[in-house]
Amino acid sequence: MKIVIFITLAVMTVALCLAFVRLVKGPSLPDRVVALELFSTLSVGIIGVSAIMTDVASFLDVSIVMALMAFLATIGFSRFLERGGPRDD
Amino acid sequence: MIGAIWNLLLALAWVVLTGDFSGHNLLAGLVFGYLTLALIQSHDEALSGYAQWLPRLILFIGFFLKELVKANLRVAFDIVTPPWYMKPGVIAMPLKAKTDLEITFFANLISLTPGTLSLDVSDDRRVLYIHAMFLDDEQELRRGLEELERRALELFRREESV
Amino acid sequence: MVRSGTLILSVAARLLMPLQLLFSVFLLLRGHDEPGGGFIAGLVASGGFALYLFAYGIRATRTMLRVAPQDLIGMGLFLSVVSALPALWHGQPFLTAQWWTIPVLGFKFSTPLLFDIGVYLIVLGSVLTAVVALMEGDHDDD
Amino acid sequence: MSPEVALPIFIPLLSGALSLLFWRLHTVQRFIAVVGTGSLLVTSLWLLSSVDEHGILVMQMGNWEAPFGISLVADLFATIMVILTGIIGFSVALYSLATTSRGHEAFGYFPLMHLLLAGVAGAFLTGDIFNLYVWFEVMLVASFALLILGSEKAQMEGAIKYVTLNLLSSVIFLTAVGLLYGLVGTLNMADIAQRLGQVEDNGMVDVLAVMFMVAFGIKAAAFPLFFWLPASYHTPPVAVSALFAGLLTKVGVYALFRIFTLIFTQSPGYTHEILLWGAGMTMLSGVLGATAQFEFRRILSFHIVSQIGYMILGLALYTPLAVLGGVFYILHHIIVKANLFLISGVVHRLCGSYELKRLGGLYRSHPWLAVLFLIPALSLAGMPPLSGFFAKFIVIRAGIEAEAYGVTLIALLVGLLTLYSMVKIWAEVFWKAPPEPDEDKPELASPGQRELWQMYLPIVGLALCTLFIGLNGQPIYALAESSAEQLLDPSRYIEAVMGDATKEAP
Amino acid sequence: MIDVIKGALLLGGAAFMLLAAVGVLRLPDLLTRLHATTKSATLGVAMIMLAVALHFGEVAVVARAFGVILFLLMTAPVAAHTIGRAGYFVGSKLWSGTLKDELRPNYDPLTHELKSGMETEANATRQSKDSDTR
Amino acid sequence: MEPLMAVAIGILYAAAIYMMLRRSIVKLVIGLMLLSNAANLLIFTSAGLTRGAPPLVPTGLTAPAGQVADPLPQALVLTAIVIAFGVLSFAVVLIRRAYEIVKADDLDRMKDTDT
Amino acid sequence: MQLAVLGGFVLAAFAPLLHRWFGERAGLVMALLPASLSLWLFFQLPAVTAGEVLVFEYPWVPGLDISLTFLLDGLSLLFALMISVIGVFVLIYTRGYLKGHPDLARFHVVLVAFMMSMLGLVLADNVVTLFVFWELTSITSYLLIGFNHTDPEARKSALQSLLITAGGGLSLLAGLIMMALIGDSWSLQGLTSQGDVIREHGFYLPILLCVLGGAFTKSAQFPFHFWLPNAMAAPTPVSAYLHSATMVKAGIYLLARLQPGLGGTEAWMTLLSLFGAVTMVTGAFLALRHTSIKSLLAYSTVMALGTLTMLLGIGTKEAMVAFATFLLAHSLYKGALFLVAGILDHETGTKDIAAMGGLRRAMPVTATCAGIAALSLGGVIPLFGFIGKESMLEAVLHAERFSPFLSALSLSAAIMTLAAAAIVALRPFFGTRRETPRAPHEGPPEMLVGPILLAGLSLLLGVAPELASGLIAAAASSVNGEPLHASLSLWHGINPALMLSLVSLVLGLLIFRYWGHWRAWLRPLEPLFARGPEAGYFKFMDLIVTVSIWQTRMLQNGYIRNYLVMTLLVLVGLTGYTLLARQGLTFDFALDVHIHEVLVVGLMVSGAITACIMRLRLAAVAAVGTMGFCIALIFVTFSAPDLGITQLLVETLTVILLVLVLFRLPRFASLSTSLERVRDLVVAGSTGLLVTLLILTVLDGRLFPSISDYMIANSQPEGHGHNIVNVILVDIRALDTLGEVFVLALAAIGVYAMLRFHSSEHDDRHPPSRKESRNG
Ligand code: NA
Ligand code: NA
Repeated sequence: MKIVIFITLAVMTVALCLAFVRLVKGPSLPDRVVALELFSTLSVGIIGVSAIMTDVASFLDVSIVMALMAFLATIGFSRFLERGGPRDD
Repeated sequence: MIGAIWNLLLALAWVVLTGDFSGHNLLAGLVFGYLTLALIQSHDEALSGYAQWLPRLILFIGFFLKELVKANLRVAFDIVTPPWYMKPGVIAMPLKAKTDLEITFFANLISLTPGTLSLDVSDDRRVLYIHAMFLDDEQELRRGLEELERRALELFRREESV
Repeated sequence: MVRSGTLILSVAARLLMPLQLLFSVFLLLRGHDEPGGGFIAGLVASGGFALYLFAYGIRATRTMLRVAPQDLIGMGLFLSVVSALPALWHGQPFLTAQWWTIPVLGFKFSTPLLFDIGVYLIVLGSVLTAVVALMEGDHDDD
Repeated sequence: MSPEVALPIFIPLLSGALSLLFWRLHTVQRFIAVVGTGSLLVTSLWLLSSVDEHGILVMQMGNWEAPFGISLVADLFATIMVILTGIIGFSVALYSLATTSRGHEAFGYFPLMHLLLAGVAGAFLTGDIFNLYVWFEVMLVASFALLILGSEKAQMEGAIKYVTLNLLSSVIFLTAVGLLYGLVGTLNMADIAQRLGQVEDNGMVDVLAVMFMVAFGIKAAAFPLFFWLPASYHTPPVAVSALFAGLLTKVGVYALFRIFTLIFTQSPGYTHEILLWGAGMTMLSGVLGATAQFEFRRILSFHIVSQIGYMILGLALYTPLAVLGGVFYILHHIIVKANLFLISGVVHRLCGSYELKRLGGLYRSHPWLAVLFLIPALSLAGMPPLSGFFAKFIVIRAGIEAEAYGVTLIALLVGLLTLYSMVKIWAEVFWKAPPEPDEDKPELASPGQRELWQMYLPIVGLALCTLFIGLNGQPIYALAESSAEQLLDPSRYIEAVMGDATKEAP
Repeated sequence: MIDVIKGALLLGGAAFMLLAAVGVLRLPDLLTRLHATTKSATLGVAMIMLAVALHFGEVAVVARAFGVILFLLMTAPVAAHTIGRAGYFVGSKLWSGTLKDELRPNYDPLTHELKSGMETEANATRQSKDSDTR
Repeated sequence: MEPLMAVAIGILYAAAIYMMLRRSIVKLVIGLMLLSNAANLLIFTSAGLTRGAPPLVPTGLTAPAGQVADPLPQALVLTAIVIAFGVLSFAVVLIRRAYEIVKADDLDRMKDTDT
Repeated sequence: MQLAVLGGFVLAAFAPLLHRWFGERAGLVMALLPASLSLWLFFQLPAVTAGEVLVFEYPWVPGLDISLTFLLDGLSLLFALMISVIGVFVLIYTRGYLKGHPDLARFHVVLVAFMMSMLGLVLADNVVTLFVFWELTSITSYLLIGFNHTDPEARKSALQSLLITAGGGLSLLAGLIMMALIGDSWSLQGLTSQGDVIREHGFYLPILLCVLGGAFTKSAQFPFHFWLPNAMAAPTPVSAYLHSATMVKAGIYLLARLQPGLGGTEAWMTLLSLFGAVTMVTGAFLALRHTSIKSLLAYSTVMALGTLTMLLGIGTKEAMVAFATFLLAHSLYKGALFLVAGILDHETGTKDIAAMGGLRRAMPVTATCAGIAALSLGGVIPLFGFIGKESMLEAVLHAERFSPFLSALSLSAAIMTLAAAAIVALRPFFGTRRETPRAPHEGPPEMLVGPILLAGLSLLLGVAPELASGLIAAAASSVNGEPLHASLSLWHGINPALMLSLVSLVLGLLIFRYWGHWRAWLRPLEPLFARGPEAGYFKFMDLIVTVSIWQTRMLQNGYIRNYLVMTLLVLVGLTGYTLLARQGLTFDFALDVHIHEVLVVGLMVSGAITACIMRLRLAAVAAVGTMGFCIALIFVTFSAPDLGITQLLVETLTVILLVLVLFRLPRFASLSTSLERVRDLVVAGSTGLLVTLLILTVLDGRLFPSISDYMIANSQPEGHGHNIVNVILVDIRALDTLGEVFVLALAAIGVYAMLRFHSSEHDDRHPPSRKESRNG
């Protein structure tokens, strides 16, 4: 079981890295925002796995807050874009 | 009526969240639910069709999960194989859903279904613009979406079958 | 004039905001025993209001909120300072925790909780003050 | 349990909260401003009488015994500082009644003022190093907000520097606290001192000492870390300048005094030597900075820097007399410098400018203002028989006694240049004939009687303090002497805070 | 048995997440990338949360795990919608292989009006009334 | 793990300071953000890191069963995060207002108050 | 005694009130104080001449050994009498001179304060108190010299005199402190008795130099002499007072007072006699360059001060007597002359001697007074000035060292002084009548009282010197440190001194006769005078301003970057040096890492670096966001769920705020040069490296267990909470949290004020009331 969890974590952090690459590459702001959104979703999963690994249910609270709140960053970016904020991409 | 249902729902959500299924806690949930609803009551529009809500919901979830997995695999296949098989495009889909809630619910469902993504609703709320990944067979896609819409609307409407 | 939010966002906000507020109260009350507390709860609540702001604009949010965000700060500060004082009555140092059990509900009320509520209000008020003031600067919001 | 230990923090906190709660009711805010700062002053005097009677007073906040909870500690030095906070707070509150515009009031002037005082009092009274950080931040953010009130161009530019450099200082402070906790596992300053007392020759302790020195050096505006001060202090409303000038940098100096008499006393040959160099350079570069200025408040701002050098000099010499001199200097300087800023505000109210070349003629038209200026100005320059003379005399005497001739020479020279600056202001603002009226500038409405009284009252009060210290120096001297004794005998502080825990080794 | 299911759920979840990440990295334009994040990632998290629920098996934890899934299902499509729409309207380039675009002709970038293409007189008045009340 | 974190924190400090030394006010404020995060991590790390043992007392017990992570630095970091949040919000709005009023985002054009 | 002096200060403060009550006569009322003081002092004469020393003890700041003790011996009494007697005349005189002047009341405030400072100075026994009064005289004389404050020249002169005397004062302070510490006494009497200890101490020379720095500046010794003639910008009564009896004599008094303690050494004698002699000649020589009567008198004062210093330097008993005699004589005639000069100025409207002539008919009394006083100045028999000059010449001739040199200088000074005296006494009153700006007539009685009495005293004491010999002997005894006898007489028979006097009389008259030619000859030397010490003073002031401007440009240059670099370099330099020098780099590595942790940490760092190198603002914000999420993950991984939640919420809200703000801000510009980038990289990199090393060192060297074990154990039992972090936050360290939320609230107020203040000011309305805000 431990191995499975480690593999899971490793795979998920690799996914995190890939998302980060997209964030760096862009090319447009919305692309980066999508990458950021994915980043937060992946984090929710990673924390869930951490909870299993350490047998601490309290970590789930972090996941739950993240699931409920992290998308606000995306909403904020979207609002910026829609109102024609000065884009630099 | 609608307010009371929402209130109960929120109270239940409270109980679930706290993980404390005692009477006291339900009471607390009702109180807090009431408070939150009181906060937004001026913005609440009438909601309708909650009577046979639960069974339809269960059926719907089953249907939805099936679609979800099926379509996910198709997307997955395209992503992991080097060439692109997809034929994406933006289509306009006329809406049967009328209320804001219905439209939103349906639009989000579409977004959650692999292969389709709601972009926006026209200002007169008659058309939903959807980005689809696989437009090989547009008619089939539209039919599938209409089926989804029908089942979704059943959750909201009591008498009329859609 | 730009619309505040799309239809989908507006409806989602109407559903999500109460959930977030409820959740924030939940986080507030259980913070003493599990992760959470006044600050986290306040941030969640202000996130909820921020969502509502994005969806409906300032005027609607103000109407719903009923009090100016600045007043929330004032009330919160007042509560948190006042929560430090009951200890004086017992001749104990400031901020010494006092616990009372509310008879009917069996709910334990305490000055740390009062303090946490104050924190909650301050955080909510502060974030909202900032966000509202920033959005008002945009002028084209209703 | 003696509530007077915590009241100097809680009174302004409560005043601030109430003031914010009634933010739309100007009269109530003004009422709270006077009553709140007044009761702060009264409480601080109460605290003095208690400390005088019972020795160092300690309150374990939340009834958690030291070192686990946060202790508030009122030794004589802290008490003196709190009293000064009360004096300056009350004076500025009175003065603000006349000078604060409706706009400032509507945007939180009075709550900010109260909370600034709370932060300052908290920093003086806390016995916990992290809590000190928190009060620093309270004070700092309150000062940020006060600094930008009005949103003028100069305020913005000044504020960016002020904010950036102070945040850098906070981060250095925080870094040092984190490392210190990692090293000794405690945050209570008395406990830290006690634990470090058992450590033999640990280089890391010196490293942390130096880090704290830099962090507090920035707050205190010591050389070469003072840049934020001259960049910003002349930009806010003058009552705010006075509040800052009187109190803020002195909190940094206070912190230096506290940690370098309580915690980092292992290798004074190293740490205090650095302080000594810093003190000398601070005096010199501050006063030279002032010499190059021709704007009332800028001159005063640079002089804050140079005067900080004298205070640090007292600490750096680290003899009983020198530390006493440092305390005396702080005490004198807070009153005098705040008063000078208040006076500059009156001048501005009367003539509409802070630029020396656009001022003049006030000796003829406002002789009493001239007298009121001379008292703090000459005191700042160390002219007898005002408070500043004794302050300077003690420090210089301590310098000669400690055979630190170079820095004493600087101290003397800086005194002369300070006099030069003050006389420059005097000659330009008061003696010189008024300049030709500016065509573009609208005629100033002359201030009303009530307004003038509200401005003059605190100035007269502070000037009387200066005169009192000068003419009847013995009680203040005795106070400073006792507080220096306490500072140089940290075991008393440790015992007061830790109680029985002193004996058991951790 | 439970361990096997748990392991499968974990690995499956991780796989879907990796898929989402690969998709975001590989897919050619904004909208197609959105497809990957909204669905695959959500599904991945859902599977992991199911594993969590199985692992702990306590009511409180299971409720929270489902809470995560529910909240994600509620927020992910909204986020996808807003960013997709914003990206589309500010002119993110569509992939060259895109077949058709029925939205573009109905959108007025100056007024931000979005027509349905089926307006009548009656609809037009209704629409203006709606936007007033909003 | 701690040595790795030490290096990472060092890099964060360096990145933050590099940003603060730029001429653009926006970069300055981003630098401040990085800096405060770095400082928080430093406090968190220098007390030592513990995996998977949050400082919570299980229901029914009066103290945690085994070794748990040091709660005190966590409380300190929480306080520091909140303070940094407040201060940085202020700083963020300050740069915006400064830009509007001074009409430049170049820090080199904001030196009138000094000279 | 103390009461009288302190009361005098109070009286000064009440001068405006007196003016309200008594109007023009206020000055006369105030003159009652020095008059009664004079009387009182006069009655102390018998006791003091009998060798008694009256001490009036009074504590001030005992902790600092500062007392307000006054001491009345011969020297003090001589000075105190001069100060109060001449003070009476000056106050009376002022009434006429400044009649109707709007600032008369203020003038009286400062003048009386000055008078009292002088009295305090000469009476003080405590060195600190002496210094207090010393500085008070500097300040008050500053205010007096700048009395015509709208005149830039007056302000400049006042500043000059203040800076020089106060600068000397600081030097004096250092000297006095060192002396007191070595002599282990803060009383002048005590120090006098410790003379041998001080003289033998290694610090004797520094002390002497410091003290002389004070005394020479105050009493206008070469090369600091220039401030005194410039101080003529003051109203004439002030000049009379400053230059006859008081201010400038303070330095002389100090030297005389310290003679027993510091004097008698080679250094003392050499320095005093040489500087004194040079000053004497310089003063006399420069006096003849000027046609302004006040300047002329002022330079002759410089000459007199030089003489007095020289006499102190010579240090024989004879010299002491000569010192006291010359001092008294000078006060009498110089006081009278200045007052006369004031009358001339007041009645004719000019100060230029060349513009006056034949005034004796219009102002006979003035002319008589001027004549007597000037003859005394010139040292002509039978006036008291003659006795002073004779005894001075005697002393010089019998000096133990430099006698020929000093004699030559004294003779030439005497010659030129006589010429100056003749110019002052004869030029305006005799010869052809010249037109002056105002039609001249005799001065009012209140202006004549002073000159008449002072000139009369010069004459009286000249004829009957034994009247003064008691006082003079007492003063000379005080200076000497042990009693000596003095018998003054007009006629000592024909001796070398008398011969020299005669020579000086003849040559002096010659110079007077050809004064115009004399000035013409000296004209080519003007550039030399321009390059005198005064030019040095201005150069020095310019230098200070230049240095300060340079320093400001270097340090406070407005570039926040430079401030940051400087601050960081100080931090890294000090901390890094301390780390390397006092701790060294000793730590063990024990890497215990999981792959996903490494990746998350790596992503965090990459996020930060990406934020730095991104050229797009919002992309940088997004990168900061990823860093924040990674930090949240790290917090969770290392057992801090509360922190994780907080971090991600804060990160989310920060992103929202940033996005809202960036809406209004322009895109990043690339502004730095690559050289700057390298520099910044070095600064940033070294800071980062330092931080890493510090963490590693601390991790390796933990000294004590943490106090948090107690918190873990007690959070549930005592704090009733299962979340220990939360118990710490809201209970154990609730005060932190309390402060923290106030920070948040303050930031919000600040943000609100920043964003809204301008608009409300612009609209000139107050923020929305409760009702308005509810309606939006
Ligand atoms: Na493919
Ligand atoms: Na908490």
